[in-house]
Amino acid sequence: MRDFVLKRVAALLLPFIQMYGLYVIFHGHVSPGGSFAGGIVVGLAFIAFATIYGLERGRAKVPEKATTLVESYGTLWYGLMGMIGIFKGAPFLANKLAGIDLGELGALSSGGLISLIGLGVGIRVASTMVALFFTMMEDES
Amino acid sequence: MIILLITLLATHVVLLAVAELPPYGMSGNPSYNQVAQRYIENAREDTGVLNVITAIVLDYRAYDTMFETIVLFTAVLAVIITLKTTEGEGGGT
Amino acid sequence: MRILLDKLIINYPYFAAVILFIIGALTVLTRSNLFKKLIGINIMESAIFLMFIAAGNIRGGAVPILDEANPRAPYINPVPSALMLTGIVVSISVTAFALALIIRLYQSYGTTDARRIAEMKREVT
Amino acid sequence: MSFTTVDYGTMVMLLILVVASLAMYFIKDLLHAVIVYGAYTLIMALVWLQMNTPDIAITEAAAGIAMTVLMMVAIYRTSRREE
Amino acid sequence: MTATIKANLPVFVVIAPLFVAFVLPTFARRIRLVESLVIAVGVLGLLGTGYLASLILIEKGIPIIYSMGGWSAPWGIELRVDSLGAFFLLVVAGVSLPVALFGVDNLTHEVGGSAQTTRFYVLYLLLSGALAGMAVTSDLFNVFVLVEVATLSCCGLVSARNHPRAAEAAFNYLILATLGSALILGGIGFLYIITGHLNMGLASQELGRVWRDYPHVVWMAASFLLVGFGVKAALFPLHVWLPDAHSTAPSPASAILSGLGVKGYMICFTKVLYNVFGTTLMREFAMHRILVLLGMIAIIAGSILALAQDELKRRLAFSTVAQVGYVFLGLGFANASGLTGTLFHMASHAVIKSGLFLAVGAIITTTGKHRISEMAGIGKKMPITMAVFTIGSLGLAGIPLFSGFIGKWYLLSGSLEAGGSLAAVVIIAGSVLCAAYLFPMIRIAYFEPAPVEDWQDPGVPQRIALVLLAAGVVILGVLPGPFLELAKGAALELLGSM
Repeated sequence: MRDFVLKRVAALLLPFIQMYGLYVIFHGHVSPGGSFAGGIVVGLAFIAFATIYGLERGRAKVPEKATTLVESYGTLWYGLMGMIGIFKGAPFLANKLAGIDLGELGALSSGGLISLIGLGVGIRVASTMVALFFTMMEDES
Repeated sequence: MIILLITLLATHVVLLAVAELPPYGMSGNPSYNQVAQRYIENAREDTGVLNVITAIVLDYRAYDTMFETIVLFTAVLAVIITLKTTEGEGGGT
Repeated sequence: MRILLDKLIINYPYFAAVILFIIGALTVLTRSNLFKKLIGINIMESAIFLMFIAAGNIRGGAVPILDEANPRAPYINPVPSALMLTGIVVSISVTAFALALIIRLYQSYGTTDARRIAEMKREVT
Repeated sequence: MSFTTVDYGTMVMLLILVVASLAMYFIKDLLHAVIVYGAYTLIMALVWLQMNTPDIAITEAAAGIAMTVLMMVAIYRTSRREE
Repeated sequence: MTATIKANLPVFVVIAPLFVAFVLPTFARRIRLVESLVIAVGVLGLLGTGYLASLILIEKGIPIIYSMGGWSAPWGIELRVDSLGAFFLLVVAGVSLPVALFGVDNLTHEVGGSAQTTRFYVLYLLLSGALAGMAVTSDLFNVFVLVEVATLSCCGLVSARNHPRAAEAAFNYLILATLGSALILGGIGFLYIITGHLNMGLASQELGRVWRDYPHVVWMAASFLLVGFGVKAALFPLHVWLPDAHSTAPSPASAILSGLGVKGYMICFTKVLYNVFGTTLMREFAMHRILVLLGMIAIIAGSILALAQDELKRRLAFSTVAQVGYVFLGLGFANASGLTGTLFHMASHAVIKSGLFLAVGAIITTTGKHRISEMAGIGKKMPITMAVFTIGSLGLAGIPLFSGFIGKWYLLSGSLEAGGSLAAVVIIAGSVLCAAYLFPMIRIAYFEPAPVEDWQDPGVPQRIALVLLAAGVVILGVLPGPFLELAKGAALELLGSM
């Protein structure tokens, strides 16, 4: 755990792993991958940080309150995106029918609600992984 | 021994069914019908994304994906409710 | 028998899926260690995923990411892939919950063996 | 039907999958079984790359690693590796 | 505004509990607020489902179709509120509200701590949302996802009690239920591969065209689905997880698991069986005979196993196994009165069994005893609780003027129509056995000398919940009117849609 090389290499690599995860989340609609895969990668980067640098420092990066909030409101975010359809007079979870601008094809912001929903799901999945890891590692009872 | 026999029997029965399925990898299979074709042809205009799978997951069948995130939410809550028990309470049973 | 084998060779991914499914079911039902049961469940689920994905594949087909510059002939069926994304998330949720229960059981009984846990329970009552 | 329609690469990978699942059935050491499970998910991801579904492949690779990590955490917490 | 709400009501009844579930963890410290939110969403759900059911009744069963995201049937997911859906929605809303009410003030003793109680309520709301979703969905894969949500939240509810046996029961439940879900997914996969549709109606049409080419595949799909749903709904040889899970869970959880959790899977199975395979295929592959046989075995075996138990909660759990047998028996008759009986029995069993479990839970928390032989004289100390227990037992045994009677009556006439006199004998024998395993408790509670301890009926919310459920039993038995109407309509729909 106290290996110097491991810590150095992790410090070099982890930002890139996280960047890769975010890339996968953001490009889910133009290339393979998607919010789930990207979210898991981002979460795994945090887990790797916590295993290498110790649980306390990992917990300091992601406090329990944050994961709980992202958990619940990330899931609610999905539902609220669906409610946009209802407010615009279209069915639940409508995208094009709700009159949302789909954007330029192939661009990063295309797809209307799809990229927004994907972003929410990605962050949520990352926090889920972190929450699962810490809940299992920490001694409570 | 009996378990092995039952397993072999079950395997054989399932294999009979599987052998009957439409041949693997052909484009004329019944599941490759107008639904799949419509997804491929219209995904661009309908949803504005290039990855058809993302279009299906997050637009055509977004309701499923909502429940999928709810499954994860449920799992996290179940994990927390299982592991974060308060001490000193033995339960009634 | 001969015809069956011929058909199975054509449908070899389904064949493999059945074998994996049976091995997974055997692992769940005959191994008494809780981790082994969990791994068996995961093997079973991935066998089902294999069946779905194989049903969607087309030999020589293209990945269903639209490319206007050079439209390559036939795209594979995207529906099973979309469904299995959900399936994978379900399996990871089940795994996480089962692991939490295993940790909890180990804290109470000091073992991860289903048979030994059953014995201990009988001794208590 | 002849063997010409068979994709040998996929077939070999499926064979490896079957062998890996049998190994997981028989291996006594839980940590080893979990490591084999990690390999199993990676091969599975390769199979899905062969079947033209990179989306599933990338998700399976990530999810498989996540599951392996969680299983290792659980084994670390329960600390008795022998079955 | 009201027009928007009316038009989107089929979605709102599903997502309202889910939305409340997402915000609950934020208020974990203020348990009062959590409880009132849960009750409020329960009342809203009851109003919404009541309105939907009245719409269906007035329109004489014309279903309300709701295309999710605006994509109609083959492309998107379609919600379909027909008589069956409205019926089950009403059952879910009607049972989950009193059960939630029972948990007020009481649950912290069983689960421990306000944070744990909040999580319990979140899982509870997720379960009721998933069950409501099962009632209205008409998409095969959506069924699988909802089943998965329901399974995970059921297991979470079981493991909420801080007791090692609860964890063990939850683990067994989880493993077997996941095995079941894998089988369900396999069955859905077979159906998808040969039909290419996930919508139930379209898959059924396509299946009617192609089934001759794939007889083994249809057979395999049906058996996968039967075993999968059978494991989840605790059909007799596959029930092994149920007694432990239902007897170790906290009382509101046992009530909702036995009352509603098991029923959701049965509704899904009914939908898949009748809306996808249809009666022609069922007869072609002799599925109805297998269902009748399994149902008869389950009734007799479940009742005899229940007789052998001394622990009250375990006895009730085995009684659920027997009552599940009635449902599968009625599904196998495949005629209008049999199906009406099945559906009505499902509803009445949901109300009765949750009432019984709640009454037993109240007794156990007050007295700390859980064996029948130790409960002498409780009837004099806890009059309301035991009165509810008595009404529930009479209803379950099928005494006229209580709800169980009507369901069993229709099942009997269905069995005679289907020409199975053996099934009729089994139904009556099941009733007698049911009386044999529930009435001793009543005798001990009322006619044995009371102990000196100072036991009392539980608090006001618990009393209201118990009285509501008992009133439900009596109302369903005396004035079944609209419920019976809906059940009959649902039976005709299921038979008509090939």
